[in-house]
Amino acid sequence: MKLIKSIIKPFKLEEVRDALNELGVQGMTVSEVRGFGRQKGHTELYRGAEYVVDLLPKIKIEVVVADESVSSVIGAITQAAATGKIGDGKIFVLPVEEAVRIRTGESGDTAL
Amino acid sequence: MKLIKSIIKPFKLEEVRDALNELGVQGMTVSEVRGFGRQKGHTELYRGAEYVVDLLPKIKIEVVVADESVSSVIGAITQAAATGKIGDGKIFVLPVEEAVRIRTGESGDTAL
Amino acid sequence: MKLIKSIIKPFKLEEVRDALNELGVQGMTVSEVRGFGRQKGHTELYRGAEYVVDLLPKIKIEVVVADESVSSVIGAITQAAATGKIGDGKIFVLPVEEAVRIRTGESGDTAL
Amino acid sequence: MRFRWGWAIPSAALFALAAGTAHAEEALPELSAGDTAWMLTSSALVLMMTIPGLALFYGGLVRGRNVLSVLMQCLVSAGLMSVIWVLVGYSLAFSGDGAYIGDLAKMGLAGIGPETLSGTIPEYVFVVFQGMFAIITPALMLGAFAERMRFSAYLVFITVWLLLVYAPLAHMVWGGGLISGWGALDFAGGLVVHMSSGFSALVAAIFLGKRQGYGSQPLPPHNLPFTVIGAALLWVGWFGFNAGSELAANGIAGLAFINTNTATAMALLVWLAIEWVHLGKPTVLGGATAAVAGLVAITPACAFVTPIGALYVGAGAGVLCYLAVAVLKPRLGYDDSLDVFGVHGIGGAWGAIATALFIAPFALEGAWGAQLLTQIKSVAFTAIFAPLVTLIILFVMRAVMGSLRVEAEQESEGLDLSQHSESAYSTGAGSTLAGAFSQDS
Amino acid sequence: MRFRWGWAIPSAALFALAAGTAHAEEALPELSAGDTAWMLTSSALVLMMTIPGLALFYGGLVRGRNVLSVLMQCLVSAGLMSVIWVLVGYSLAFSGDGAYIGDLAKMGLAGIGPETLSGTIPEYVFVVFQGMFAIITPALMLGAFAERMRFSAYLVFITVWLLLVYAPLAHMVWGGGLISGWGALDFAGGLVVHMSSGFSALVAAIFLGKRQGYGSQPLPPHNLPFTVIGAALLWVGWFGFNAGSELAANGIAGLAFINTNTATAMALLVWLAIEWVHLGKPTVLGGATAAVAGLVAITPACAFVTPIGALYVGAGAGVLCYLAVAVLKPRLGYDDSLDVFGVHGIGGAWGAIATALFIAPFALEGAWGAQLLTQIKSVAFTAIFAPLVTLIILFVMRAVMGSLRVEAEQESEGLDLSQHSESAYSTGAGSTLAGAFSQDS
Amino acid sequence: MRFRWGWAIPSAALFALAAGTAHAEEALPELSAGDTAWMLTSSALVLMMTIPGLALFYGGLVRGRNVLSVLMQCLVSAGLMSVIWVLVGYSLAFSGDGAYIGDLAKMGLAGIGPETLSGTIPEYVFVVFQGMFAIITPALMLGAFAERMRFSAYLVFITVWLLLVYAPLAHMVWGGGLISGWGALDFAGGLVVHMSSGFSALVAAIFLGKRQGYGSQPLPPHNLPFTVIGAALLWVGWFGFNAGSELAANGIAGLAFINTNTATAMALLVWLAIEWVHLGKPTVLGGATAAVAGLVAITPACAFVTPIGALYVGAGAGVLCYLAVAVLKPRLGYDDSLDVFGVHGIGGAWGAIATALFIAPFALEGAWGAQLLTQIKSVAFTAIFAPLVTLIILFVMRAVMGSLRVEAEQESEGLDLSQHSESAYSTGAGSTLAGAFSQDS
Ligand SMILES: Nc1ncnc2c1ncn2[C@@H]1O[C@H](COP(=O)(O)OP(=O)(O)O)[C@@H](O)[C@H]1O
Ligand SMILES: Nc1ncnc2c1ncn2[C@@H]1O[C@H](COP(=O)(O)OP(=O)(O)O)[C@@H](O)[C@H]1O
Ligand SMILES: Nc1ncnc2c1ncn2[C@@H]1O[C@H](COP(=O)(O)OP(=O)(O)O)[C@@H](O)[C@H]1O
Repeated sequence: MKLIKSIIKPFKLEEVRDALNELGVQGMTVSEVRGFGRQKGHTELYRGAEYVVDLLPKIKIEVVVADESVSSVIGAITQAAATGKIGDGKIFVLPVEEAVRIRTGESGDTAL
Repeated sequence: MKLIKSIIKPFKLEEVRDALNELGVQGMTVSEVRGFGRQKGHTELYRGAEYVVDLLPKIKIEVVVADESVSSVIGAITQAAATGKIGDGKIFVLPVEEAVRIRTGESGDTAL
Repeated sequence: MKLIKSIIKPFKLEEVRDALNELGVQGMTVSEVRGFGRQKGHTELYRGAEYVVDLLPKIKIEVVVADESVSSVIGAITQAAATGKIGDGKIFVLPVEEAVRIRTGESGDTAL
Repeated sequence: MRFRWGWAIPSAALFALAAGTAHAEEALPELSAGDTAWMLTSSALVLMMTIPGLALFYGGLVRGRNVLSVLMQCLVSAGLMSVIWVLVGYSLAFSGDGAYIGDLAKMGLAGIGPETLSGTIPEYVFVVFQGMFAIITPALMLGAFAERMRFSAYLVFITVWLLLVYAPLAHMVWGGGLISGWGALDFAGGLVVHMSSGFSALVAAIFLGKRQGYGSQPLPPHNLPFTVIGAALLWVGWFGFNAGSELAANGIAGLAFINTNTATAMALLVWLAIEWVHLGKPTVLGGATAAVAGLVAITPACAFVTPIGALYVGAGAGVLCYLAVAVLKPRLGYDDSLDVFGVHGIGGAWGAIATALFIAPFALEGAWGAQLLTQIKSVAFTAIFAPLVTLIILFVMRAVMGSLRVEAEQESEGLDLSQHSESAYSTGAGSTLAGAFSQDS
Repeated sequence: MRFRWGWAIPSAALFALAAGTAHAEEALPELSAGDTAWMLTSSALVLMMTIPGLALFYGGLVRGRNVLSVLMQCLVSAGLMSVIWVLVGYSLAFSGDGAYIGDLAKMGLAGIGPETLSGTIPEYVFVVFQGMFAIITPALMLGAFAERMRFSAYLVFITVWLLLVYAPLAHMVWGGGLISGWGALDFAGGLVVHMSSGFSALVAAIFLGKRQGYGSQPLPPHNLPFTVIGAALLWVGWFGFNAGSELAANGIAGLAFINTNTATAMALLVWLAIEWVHLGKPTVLGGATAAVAGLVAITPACAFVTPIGALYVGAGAGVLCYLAVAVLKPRLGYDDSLDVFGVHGIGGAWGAIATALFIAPFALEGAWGAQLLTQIKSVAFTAIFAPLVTLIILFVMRAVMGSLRVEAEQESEGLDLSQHSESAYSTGAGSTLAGAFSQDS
Repeated sequence: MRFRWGWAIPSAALFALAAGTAHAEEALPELSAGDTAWMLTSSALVLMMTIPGLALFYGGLVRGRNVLSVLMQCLVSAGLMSVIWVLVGYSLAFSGDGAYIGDLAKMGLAGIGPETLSGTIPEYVFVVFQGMFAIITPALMLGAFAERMRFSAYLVFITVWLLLVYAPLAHMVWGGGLISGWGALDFAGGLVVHMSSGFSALVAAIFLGKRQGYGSQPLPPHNLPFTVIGAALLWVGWFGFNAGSELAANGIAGLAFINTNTATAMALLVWLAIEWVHLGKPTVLGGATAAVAGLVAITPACAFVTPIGALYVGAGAGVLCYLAVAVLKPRLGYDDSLDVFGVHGIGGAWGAIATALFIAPFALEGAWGAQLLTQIKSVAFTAIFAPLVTLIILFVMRAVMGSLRVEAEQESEGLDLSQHSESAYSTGAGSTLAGAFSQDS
């Protein structure tokens, strides 16, 4: 099993979720994060002072899948989340040694 | 060392924490996330329109433990977090290569 | 590649970011978390009742780097985030099998 | 409200000359534009106390998943009580001369027109001013059973309670009934509004049982700034409540106004001092709670004491309500979620007794001791009457409608979703997690 | 506003004796401190309706990245309209006797001084009271095109609209022009304020096009408590709007006040009942919306019906505005973001007709049927005049300034950042992510 | 406040006939219900300016970990200043005829009863109206040293400051002392309220030193909607502050009211225009700040200029306060956290001078140039007196109590936790992280 951790632009969440659902991925966990990167931040004004905000809002999607699904999942996310502009984000793949479904205690791929 | 990443129902946080404390786990990191899964979302109403909210609030607990504690930690979380209803969540185990305590620079199991 | 996941005190974020930038790390992902640990919580008062809040606000920084940078990154974070007081936080190193830049589809170290 | 039997008449005479618009030689009062202006303003201020004042005060104190249910209960009290007041409530409270309750002669405001006066103001203005009291009083109670009552049960409860507890008490104290006959003084509602709601709320809280997790886990306020805004708007609006109860813009209204401010200020200082000594820190929630306690306590007394007397009334409220909330409640173990009993019940009872304790010479008609006994008697009456009738109402309701409480799962999900299918907040700016819905219809 | 031609004169006479400060033997009215007190208060209340009332009502309903743009549009309406009103707006609406528009004789308030009266109040007070109406009316429209209009386009639009739609209508209805000549009744602005803004807003919403994602994804409110606070402050402030429109503190003001409260309460109950039956749950947003709908509908009628009549006016508003918002809008598919048309357009039209339907005997001058026809005629006129002129304004503006809408990327980034370089919230207490900036200058 | 020596008397005569309730043939003024109604309302409005107005304006601007400390400082000012005002403050300011300060004859409001008048209103009303000014003035200063002063130091500071700075200045300007003897005009407190607090605040900000991170890292507002609501409530409440200072509901009150609105509106437009040109975007925070600047500047002038004059006063405030806040402050490098000096100090000084610059013929008694010199003299006096005494107070306090500032660790933890053991928010709805406590007692 692998954990596929992707950082995407917030407004792409719906499309990525739909793409994953189509692949048969049944679960995922999402959180709000902020990212630094090559993408330039925006300027804010505050009584005459200017600030550059370079921590930008992003969405992190974590989904654990069986080994054989990794490449299709990466493909789906890449396609759904890309706009071609800087800041589209990253996908990282990490090894997962075990997964357990709390409700039933099942483990392994069937727990996903 | 392993990272045990669990997604649980929000109101189970206290019980899980207590269960881990009893095992002697001294630290953990918690965050608010939202989960998609088999659990059905709820409906919201907005001036006559109905929406299904299927991103449900969950709590993510990340705890890094020595290899020998993994199975007891999994057991404790499973027991404390289970309600038997869909949506109880998952536990994922990931390998950790190194841990460092920032304050002292200690590393390895003693850093936990 | 490795994922370096650090939990630090919130007001240290700026310094850690600057330290990483100096090492040439170009991107990182940050989120707000809460941590339990050895650090004692604070007391809150509510109409005569006292509560101990022991879930303390922390910042989680996730940065994926090439294998050869791991030790310098750990060093930089340790130095920038340390105050010497309990609660300075931890650094965990996890193996990453793949990284993809969504915008271009590039993978491996060049995707970082 | 200006106490209309007994004390009020000499005071009216006293100010008749000074009033400028009153003509001593005429038997019938004329409309005073000045008095009317103040009463229109006061009516608006008293509505502001409930929405948004009380709504925010209470709404900030509950958890984020129940805030809308609290706002809704305040809002719907304004809706439901207003309609009932016009249809029958006003008549039951202020028409006829029964000892316990009025009659139905003014149902639907029959017989009242734009030219009908009540003293020097249009009766419509009197009706709507009193209607605002009938909105806030039932809403005050919701703090006691917040985060767990079914919305439908709430609607039935406040409706029946208005008719069987509030209207009779208003009639007995202000409408010429029993308690006014005793000579009890209750200028703006220490008995009618605060004791009645505070004691009834205690019964309701116990009847409904504790919230899930009460005692074992803290149930912290989700937005204290809301609570402070609410307390501030209550303070501001209360000037309409208290000084408006003179039904005129004159020296007694001025006295009621300055006393309201002074007692509240003093209660706040005393409460903070106690917290500082007792807990080591003065808290904002303590300050906000103390302000409301001071406002409650001065309510019955505000036209009968001097500003120096008001300092004592306020100080007493600070001490007694603090004890009720921080010592008594944990000892007895009931879950009065937002301390309606500790603040309104205790504060109202203290205020009614303090009215006699600190009464100014110009307000005292008979013997001081007799007045004190009368006040105690009226406090005792209210402390029995209101909760007793409330208890009967609740038992009958449960027999008819089943449990008044939401189901356990609905409670842990939160009342906003389970009762109203809404969430108060979508997460902060820049976030889109809250927008991640799928549309259904 | 107190309808000054026709009905107003007998009513003034009716209350002359009761008013206390008026002297029947004198031809010229004198200043009444009581009336002035109420009008000063009412003016403050009407400003409070826009800021912070409407600002919060609308601000809570948009997404978090657009809340500041809504607050800004309300704030700047108070700035811009106030200045224009003093310079030319007041004169165009209330000076001279053209059929369609006034004249420029009172430009810059020429000829008015502290001693100049308008009835029993200083003319300055009348000017500023009316100025508060000129602030809220354009601001009402912003709900229709919220989350997508350029800020500069908004400024131009409300300026021109005030001069070409609002000032003429105010003159025609209240300034002695065309519609008042027909004998149409519009006490506080069903036509002038609500229909004019509601119908114009519909046109503007359609002209600007739908928001990104409208229809395909929900655009949920980011802070419903703000919306409820806003509705509450609108309710409270509306007493100044409606009862203030009598321009005096008398029995008609009292009637307007109680009717305002009663109709609003009834609209709220009816809307919740419909939601309960239709959707299974009564919602807080429904309650808040219904309150505003009730307030709108009673606006033209509040001095002409009895409180029982007000119940019908409110009930009708509950039914009709619910249908407009929950049934009509999705069917027709336009994106009136915050339902300005459904609430103000429909509510205002209903109120204007209901004025005749439920008119009280004491308010009816001629034949009932004739009054009804006059009301319908004035509704029809407004329903054509306001949107037509608005459409012309928008076409000309687009020809001159280019698109009135922000660019697609600015819209998805949010108007707060793109129009004002600001974010409403930095994330919760304890967080420092929001502090993680680097300072530039 | 209505300037009671010099100009006030002819104006009173001017309106005596128009007032309706005043009887020219009587030497002694009678109570006017209309004037009293307006002053009761005004008193409520001025309290609303501090709580919740100023509390929200400032509270939104600080970081989330300090918001409660700001709300608390506003709330406790209402508590502490009210009590001191009744005990000694009022007497020191308004009793006796010393040049610099009053006497103690009215300590504890001795000699005042419900029937005591002050002009045409009950003296109690005058006392409480003035008391509301004594609440807001010290609270205004907290913006300068927000996010770093110890709570106990704040309590001592505002208490001593009220007695040694505010009460003397109020006496000198309004109580018949030195500055009123010069013939200086300060209708509602440009000198007494705004310059005094603004200049004192600057001294206090410098004395306490900069906040951690000031200059090196931005300290962004945590909740701009709160700030906008606060500014809006300040705007609304300021009508009571300014028009209430006439102490009557008449044409001058009307003038003060419309001028207040007009100058504020103009300041807002001018500030936004400058930002647009200078920074490329108009900001909401700019608009809110400008509104307050306009309100400040018109305060001394509001009864002495025409509405056209008010446009100039407002425009000047927009320009000068913008320069002070956006150019002067960064140059000089002091950390006046929320710009109390830039807005109140500069705005108040400008308003006091502008009073003479734009004075209307009907308000000018002597020569224009002489009046201008008098205004400048009074501005200079205040600009020296207030900060000097403040500095002495702060030095003595530090000698007695030690550092007035919280410890470094407390500052980074936030004042809410360190001073009050509270957190403002528990994270958003649906979250339970905030509930993850363990109960201790
Ligand atoms: N090395 C990294 N480790 C963790 N997160 C990263 C890393 N690099 C980038 N990110 C995340 O990806 C987001 C997008 O990266 P950025 O460099 O701006 O654009 P792009 O992915 O198009 O090259 C960042 O905002 C950050 O959240
Ligand atoms: N494959 C997955 N990867 C990551 N998180 C998952 C995955 N599947 C489920 N989750 C998380 O677990 C939660 C519970 O899953 P769900 O399918 O609803 O119920 P259950 O765990 O009882 O089968 C989800 O809300 C989601 O946060
Ligand atoms: N075993 C662990 N797994 C995950 N996070 C941990 C673990 N131990 C500590 N942490 C995180 O590190 C933070 C600091 O730990 P703490 O024990 O308080 O201090 P220190 O790191 O100085 O020993 C905690 O608040 C928690 O967020």
